[in-house]
Formats: sequence, structure tokens, C-alpha cells
Amino acid sequence: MPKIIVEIMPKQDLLDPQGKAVANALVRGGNKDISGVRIGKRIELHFDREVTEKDIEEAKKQAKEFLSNDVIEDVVAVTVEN
Amino acid sequence: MPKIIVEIMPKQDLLDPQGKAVANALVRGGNKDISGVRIGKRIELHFDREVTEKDIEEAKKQAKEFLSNDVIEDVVAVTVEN
Amino acid sequence: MFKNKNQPSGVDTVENAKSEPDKDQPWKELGLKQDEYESIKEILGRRPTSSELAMYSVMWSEHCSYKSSKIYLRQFGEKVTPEMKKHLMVGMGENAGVVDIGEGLAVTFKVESHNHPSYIEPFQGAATGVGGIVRDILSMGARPVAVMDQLRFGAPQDPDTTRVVHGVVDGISFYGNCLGLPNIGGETVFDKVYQGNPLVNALSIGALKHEDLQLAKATNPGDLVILFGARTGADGIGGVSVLASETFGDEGPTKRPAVQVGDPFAEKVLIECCLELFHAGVVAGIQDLGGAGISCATSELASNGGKGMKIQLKNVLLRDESLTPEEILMSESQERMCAVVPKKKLKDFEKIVNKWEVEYSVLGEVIDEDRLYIDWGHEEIVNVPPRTVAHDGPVYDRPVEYPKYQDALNADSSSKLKRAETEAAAQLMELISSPNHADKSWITNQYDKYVMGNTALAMPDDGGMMRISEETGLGVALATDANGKYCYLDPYEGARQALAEAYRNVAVTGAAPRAVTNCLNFGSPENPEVMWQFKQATAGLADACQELGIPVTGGNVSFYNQTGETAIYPTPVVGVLGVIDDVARRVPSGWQDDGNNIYLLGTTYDELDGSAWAKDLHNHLGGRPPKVDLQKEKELASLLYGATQQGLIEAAHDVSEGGLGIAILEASLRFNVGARIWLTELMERDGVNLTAALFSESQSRVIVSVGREDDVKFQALCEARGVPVLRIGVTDKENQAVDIQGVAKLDLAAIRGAWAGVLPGLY
Amino acid sequence: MRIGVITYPGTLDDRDAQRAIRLAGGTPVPLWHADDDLKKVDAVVLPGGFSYGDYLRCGAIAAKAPATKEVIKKAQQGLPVLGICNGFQVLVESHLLPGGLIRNEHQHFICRDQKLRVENNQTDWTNLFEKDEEIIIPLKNGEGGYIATDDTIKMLEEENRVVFRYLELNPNGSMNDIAGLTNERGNVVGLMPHPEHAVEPGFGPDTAVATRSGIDGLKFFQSALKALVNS
Ligand SMILES: Nc1ncnc2c1ncn2[C@@H]1O[C@H](COP(=O)(O)OP(=O)(O)O)[C@@H](O)[C@H]1O
Ligand SMILES: [Mg+2]
Repeated sequence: MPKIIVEIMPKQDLLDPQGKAVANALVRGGNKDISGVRIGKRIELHFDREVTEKDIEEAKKQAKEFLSNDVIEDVVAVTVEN
Repeated sequence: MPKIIVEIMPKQDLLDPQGKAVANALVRGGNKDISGVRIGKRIELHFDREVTEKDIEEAKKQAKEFLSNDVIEDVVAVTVEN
Repeated sequence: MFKNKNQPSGVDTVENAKSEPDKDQPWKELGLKQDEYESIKEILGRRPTSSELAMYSVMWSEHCSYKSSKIYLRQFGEKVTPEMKKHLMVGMGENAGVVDIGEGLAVTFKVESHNHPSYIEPFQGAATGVGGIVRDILSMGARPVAVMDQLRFGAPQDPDTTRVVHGVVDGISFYGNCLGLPNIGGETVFDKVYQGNPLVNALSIGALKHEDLQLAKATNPGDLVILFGARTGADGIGGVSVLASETFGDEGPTKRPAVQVGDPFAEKVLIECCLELFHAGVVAGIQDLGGAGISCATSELASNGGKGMKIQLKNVLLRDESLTPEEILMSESQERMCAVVPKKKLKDFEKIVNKWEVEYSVLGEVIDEDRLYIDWGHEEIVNVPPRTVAHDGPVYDRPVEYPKYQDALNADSSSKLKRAETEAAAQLMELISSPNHADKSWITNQYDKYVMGNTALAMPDDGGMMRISEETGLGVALATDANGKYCYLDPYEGARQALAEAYRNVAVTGAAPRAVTNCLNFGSPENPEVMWQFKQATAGLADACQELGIPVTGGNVSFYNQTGETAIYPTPVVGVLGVIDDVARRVPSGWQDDGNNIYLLGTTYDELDGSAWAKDLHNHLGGRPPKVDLQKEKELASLLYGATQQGLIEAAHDVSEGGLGIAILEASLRFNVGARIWLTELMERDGVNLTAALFSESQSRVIVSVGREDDVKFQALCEARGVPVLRIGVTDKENQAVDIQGVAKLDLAAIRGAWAGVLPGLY
Repeated sequence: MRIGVITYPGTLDDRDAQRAIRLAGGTPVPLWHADDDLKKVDAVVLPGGFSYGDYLRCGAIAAKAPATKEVIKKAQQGLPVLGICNGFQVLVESHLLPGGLIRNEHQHFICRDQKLRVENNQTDWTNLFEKDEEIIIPLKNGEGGYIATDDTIKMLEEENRVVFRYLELNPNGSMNDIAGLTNERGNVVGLMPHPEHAVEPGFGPDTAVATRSGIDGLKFFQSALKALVNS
């Protein structure tokens, strides 16, 4: 199915409590080499048809304005799978 | 920073109410062409050094056993950024 | 802003400050005024280092230093009689006041604002607001046992209100629920005056045994200063000084400093860890880290104990190694505490924090010298008298001016509004379905009210009530109130009314009011008309506390709640704490049984100025707010206390916004039990017409339901206490309706439909 | 009878569960997540809360704790285990019960007095209820939406392993209105609503009789005591 994938991560400077909790759990489980974990979102926008340039433009806009919160998150990638 | 990226999505045939809520909001906002939205996770495992083959093996294992719950989720990608 | 290229380490040292006296410093960008900068130089006898500048700027900010409000807040202490202090174990000035409730137990409570951060990032802003106030309570040695939230949003239909409502409610719900603290009440008000300045106040209450009391003091030289909890990161750097101490421009917030991100899980672990530390007796002093972070904790602990400290800042555990010393001093990373620990207790301390997997580091020690030294590696970057940072900040007597609009506003009475008595029923229905009077459960259902199993009353009753002792049932009740409209019309009377209403809301639950907290939300102190409002409101509140005989134990001031030239209504949120010897005697706000008599206590005057009827139905705000008679309020409270002690009252609900009409509907909706009501006697006795009978907001009034068998006793009690009492109806379980004779018979299902659907429909 | 209550970092309702056990006539035994010693208890309650902040997935991190691993082992041998809310999530993450729990359909946390029907009164935690008895106990969760594959749902229904079903209102979008489940043997029960908050008059849900007087939750703990006596 054609889709646009938007990837969003918490801003580098800000605390990511979820990532921290998972990092601790991994370290407790024996993965001593991991220096940190950050957890973001992977949002798939599905289409019933081919994805167009216009869709990508629109998705980028939505990624910035609606799907992410630019005070605390960054959009790290917007990619297409046709 | 070297990292392994694990991407996890809710299983195709299971409910994803959060995705549905976002899809509705996008459609209400005028994106009539989106047929559905699904929301998963993007987990970055950070390393202070180069990522090795062994790290990737271990990450794949953790992705299946801990980072995702295979009853309701699929690991859709494990990639490296060195 | 802070880098100094001349130093090999890039750090500005004390030595450097002496050798380079004329270096340009960013005091202005840090929010300091020229004369404030000059007085820092005078204190130090040299220019400050950049680290010292950072410390002074955050600690001397409006938010931390109370520089514009200090001269007014003093009267809360001055207007207190020894009698009022009887139950006060710790008064104003500490992290939170502590009140003795008997049986060797005490409670501590305080309300605080997080307005500005909650506008910028509603979810995290509100969440960290809850986190911050809970740490204040914890630092007194208490186990936090409940929270409340006081919210003011913009116009209900505005799209930005949707953003703020969702974020704020989610944030409070997320943080409070995750901490395991029941939310037992609060306020939700919509008004376009709060559009660019929503108010998010959070209250927390904690319980402790007398001997568990902790203070934020470093008194023993040689004791260790330990920072523990979350690591220090780049979030919220200077948030307090920059954000809460300035007005947003017309275009909204221009500065976007890194927001603070909360981790309630870390805080929950920190709470349990701290309580274990307290009980093990290993800490000699403790301070939470909130606004101004390490700058505040170190200087306050030292200053409070009359001692000094020597700190190695490199020992601070960081989340981000690139932070500069100035940033470390200013960071407002959440979920951190600072403890003073005797050296010989270090092992015990370590054992407990390790059990809870809480990280810690020893920053330095307490010294017998009036000096706070902070080193960065081998370099000295701070060398100051701690008091000058923590307590001797600037104090302003800001210009005060009677507002130009005030006389015209007070002259513009609601008496010109048409009173269409034939439409009274329709107006009542319109009011109950307006966002300010509609069901708030869309919000309150997002809050856990059950956790801990001690909640005796919570939403939608008038006050929240917690059992403190499981053995005896000893408990406390809490209510908060503020009517911004009344305060706008008359800040002095409005503040008294806020206290009176909170006091009454505690009294109706069956508890005896005992202590007060407040959060004073105002516009810019640099506006003399706002300062006048502030002066009036604080005087009103202090006088009223004296009259009621209950002391202010602590509080918080939030200024700069204004967009451009437009300030919010003055909104002094007042919280009253009451004590009840057995929570089993608590009284809910709605009737349950059939055929009980409904009484109105108090007198109804024609007071519709500033009312919901005027504002929500006619979009009119002017005239004079309802009169407050605190003697009557006291008599009413004491009557209610006596009656509940004897178990005479089935239900009690205070009459406030929306008047008697709304109060009756609410008491009927509570348990879905209807009523038959007659108002003619009331209208005759008090000389008011139907509109006033239904919608007047006269104070010192409560409706109660009383079982028939207790009727004689109850009436006699009212008479003995001189409280006006009038039977206005009877509860009616059969007829699912509120039947107001001569007005209308309103179906309960219809009322509920109109009332319950409003917030879900909007959000 | 000694019933253990596990405290994980972030657990909230552990003291409430202990109180409920006491009020039911049992002896509560606090257990610590990092200990694999279950102190010879006769049954275990995994209480509500936000273990490890509910980060990653609710219950996922707690499922790896030493105490949980011990519980999994003993549960397979028949130890009565009750998972409440977060505890239910831990049971699901531990694969003692099938399916998963996801964010509520309406995307909000919800706290309400919830009506349930007891569908199965043959478990160690429900034997004092009547079949089809309707009860009211508080519900409070943000991620209580029960999901499973169609095959799993079919199996659960056929084997009568749905123990509780939501009545009147499905508060979180759970499939088939499922509020709680049991394992094949009937010793492990998990549910989203909180019986430990309906055990003491004055502090439970509102009822038609009086404010906050509901105590329907008490029978859960009394059922376990009865099951232990009979075994
Ligand atoms: N934001 C909130 N948080 C918690 N409880 C709230 C909130 N807003 C309103 N409530 C509760 O809902 C109930 C009804 O509120 P309201 O109608 O404003 O009461 P009142 O008129 O007595 O001030 C009260 O119990 C109040 O404590
Ligand atoms: Mg009230």
C-alpha cells in the first residue's frame, strides 16, 4: 500500500523519560554498551493510490504543524513507500 | 552519534485507535485522500562507539523480545546509522 | 551569552572578575535592571562572575524574589493574632505551611501557579506544575496525599482554547495520576480575558507526624550537600526568570526557552525514596529544586541555616556534558532534590537511594562562614554571601494608581438589564448549559480520585476531603475559590469573597476551617492600575483572614498575566483547609432520600452585578460585587459544624455563582433525586423578585436537606445561632424532576442532558 | 492466609490492595520487585499503578522483574494470581494471559464507577459471586483497551475465559467489552477495573443507598481465601 512515513523524535536537549526508562531496563538486562535510548514516533499515512509530490508537501506541512509539537519534538524524516 | 534504529508498528489487523483519531483529524482538516493512519514507535539505541554486527544481532533480539510485544506489534525495521 | 574567550576553560572566574572589572555583561538579557546590576556590584565589591550573574538574575526575578509583592504579603504575617497561630506549626516563608490537626498529626498544603509555561506547552507546563508543588510538600517531610487544580481558560469556542484545554487537562491527569495522588477538586472557568493568559494553578496537600517535620536549612558545618534524583539537563534554563516575569507580547510568546519535561515516574520514586530517608533520620535539611534550580537550593539552604557552603559544580550529574556552569546553575530540570546529610549518615543515605535506583552526587559541604563558594574544577566561579542571593533581593514599592475605568465600571450596574420573569426557567436552563456551569466531569473523569483509598469527598462535591488517620477517621477538607469578575469590580471585596466562598465550601462538608493558602494571579506589576488591584486584594484577603480567625500559611504570586496592555481579571485563588474529627460524618452536596426538607440558610439580597446571570446571559459586567459579611459567614459555618456533628444534615451545597437556581439543580443532579421548590415565601421575606431569588449571588447562603425526624432540632439550632432559615422545598425521588412552583417543572433527564453534554461537545 | 502484593517502582495501589486483603480477612505480605523471594505466600496480587512509568508499553518493563519471573513460574503451577489494571498489563506482557492492552479508544485517561457483569464465577478470584452478577467497582486507566486476534477472541469466548464484561458503557474500546480474563486453569485473573477501591464503606463508588458505599470488590479477595481453604 502506498504510504508516507513521518518520523518524529523528542528534541535532543529535552528529557526523554521513556527513553531513559528503557535504557535502564536494557542495561539491567545486560546490554552494557548502550549509552542512551530515545523513543519517538513512526506515523504511517496510508493512501489508496500512488503518492504524489503534492501529498508529500502536504505531509511535510502536517508533520510540522500537527503531527509533531515543535516546542518539544523534531520531525527527523518524511519518506515515501509507493 | 552511532545508533541502531528499531521501528515498530501495531499489527496490521489490530485496532489502532490513536491512528484512527489522527486520521479523522487529518480528514477533518481537509486531507481527504488519506485512507488511514497508523502510529508506531521509532526507538533509537545510542552508542559511544561504532556499532558492530554483534550489536545489531542483540538489537534484533531485544526488538522482538522486549521493545515490541509480538502479540500486538511487528518490528518493521532495524537499521544502523554509524 | 556566557562564553568568555579569554579564559582557557571558557569559564569566568572570581579572579577574572577582579582583573577584568569592566567586562560587558548580559544583565539586561537576563532580566535584571540597571540598578539591580549595580547593587550586585556593590554587594560583591566587584562585578559578578557570569555564574554569579546567572544566580542573582534568576533569584532576583519577580517569580523567585517576590520583589513587587513582598511589601504587601507582609500583612499576612502582621495581621495574625496569637489565637490564629495556635495550630500553625510552620508559617509563611517555608516551602509550605504546616498545620497541626491533632492526634500528633499535621498537614501541609500550598497552591502554586504554572501559568506561563502552560500557555507555551500546555501538556508539559501543567504536568510540571503538579510535579513542582508536590515536591514543595514533600520537602516539608510530608507524604503528599492529594492534589487539586485551579484552571482559567479563554473563550470556550476559540480554537486555541481547545489546544490549551486538551494539553493542560492531559498534563495534570498524566502527572497526578502517575504519581498516585488523588485529585479531589479544583476550578474550571472560561472567559475570554484569559485567552492569551490561561491560569494553571496546582495545589497539593501532604500529611505528616509532628516529629517528621523537615526544614530547608543547612545548620551544621561539615554536613554534606547532596543533589539527588534526575540528572541536570538543558531544560527550562532561566524559565522562571524569563518566562514568568514578563508580559507576553500581543503576538504571543516570543521567547521560547527550552521547556521543562516532566517524568512523573521519576518523581514517584523520588517521593518514596525521600520518605524512607526521612524516616531513617538521615537528612538534616532538604530543599526541592524548582524555579532557579541549584542556584536556589544552595543559596536558600545556606541562608536559612545562617551558614555557608562550599560546592564543586563539576560534581553535578549531567544529562548533557556540554552544559556550561551558568546553565547548570540555572537549569530547571525536574524531579531533583537537595539534601543536607551528616557525614556519618552517608552510608545509610546511599543504601536507601540505591534501593530506589535514584542517582545522587555529593556537591560539597556546609561551612561555618557566611559565604557560598562554588568551584568549577580548580577555578572559583562563585563567592557570595548566600543571603544576598536568596533573601535580600530587591524590594519594590511600585507605583499604585486607582484605575481610570473603575468609577465608570462600578456605576454601570446590572439594574438596567431587563428582568423577564416569564423567561426565568429558560434562563436557568441556559445557565446550566453554559460552559462555566455545565458538568465538569469531562475534565474530572480524567483524574484518579480513588488512589490511596482515603478520599472521602471529591468532585463534584463542594470540597475535597481526605482521611488522614485510618485508625480514628481524622481528616481534612479543602476547597479553593476565586471570582475574577468580582475582583475586577472590586479587588478588596472580591478577595474577601474568595476567602468567604472557600471557607463556606469547607464548612458545608462538615469540617471546621483552620488555615489558608493562596495563589495571586495578576497582570503586570509595572502597570500602576494592576498594582492597585494587587494592593486592594491583598489587604482584603489579610483583613478577611483576621476577621475569620484563620491564618495564611503560604502561597504564591503570579504576575505578568497579561497580553499587551490587557491584563486578566485579578484572580486571587484562595484555598481553605478544614479539619474533621471523623470523615464518616462528611456531608455530600446532593440530596439522596425522598421527602426530606430543603432549607435555605442566609438572606437573599438583590445582588446581580457581576453575576453569572449578568455576564453569561447578558454579557454584562459592571456595578458592585455582592457584599461579604464575614460575621455571618462565621455563624453559618459554626451552625453547619454543629448540625453535622449531631448528624442532622443529609446534604449541604453552597449557593455561589449562578445563585440559588443553579445550586438547586446541582444538588438534584448529584444523586439524580428531584425536588419540589417554592420561592414565594423567600421573595416575600427578603423583598426580592423572582430573578433575584433565582440568580442573585448573595453570600453566606447554603442549601441543606434535613430528614423530617430532625426538623425540630435543626430549626431550633438555627434559631439559637441566629442564622436565617427558611424551608423552600422538599426532596422528591419519585418525580424525576425539579419542580419550581410558579416557574416550571424541569425534567431531571432534560437538565442532565443540557448540563452533561457541553464540555464533551466542545472538546 | 498470606497474600503477597508486589511493589514495582511506580506502583500506586499496593497499599490499597494490602488494605483490601486485610479487610477480607487475609494477611497482606509486601513483596519487592527486585526480590525473587515470594516469601511463601499463598497467593499474589499484582496491583495497579504505573510500573516504570508505563513507558514503552504498560507492564513491559515490570514483566522482566525478578519477582515477576517467580510469579510466572508459580502461576503455571497453580498459585492464585490477581492482576489489577497495571497488574493485568503485566500478566499480558508476561504471556500468562493472551492479547494486549492499548490506549483507550477516546485517547483519554478515564476514572469512573464502572458496572461489570461477572461472566465466570469458577475462578480462584470470583467463586463467591453469582454467575451473571452485576457489580460496580471503580475503573481508572489510560491504556485499558483490550485487543487480540480474532482467533484469540474466539478461543477466549468458547472456553469461557472472559471473566468480566463492561456493562452500559465500554469505557476504553475493549473488544467484546472484555474487562477481565482468566487462564485455562482459573488461578490467574486479570482485569482493568479496581476491586481494591471498593472494599470499605465510605471510600468506594457511589451506590443507590449512600455516598461512596460500594464494596463489591471485597468478594475478590474473599474468593481467593476460600479457594485457598478448599485447596
Ligand atoms: N479543574 C478541576 N479539577 C478538579 N476538580 C474540578 C475542576 N473543575 C471543577 N472541579 C470540581 O467539579 C465540581 C464542580 O465545580 P464547580 O461547578 O466549579 O463548583 P463550585 O461552583 O462549587 O465552585 C467541584 O467539586 C470542583 O471541585
Ligand atoms: Mg461550591
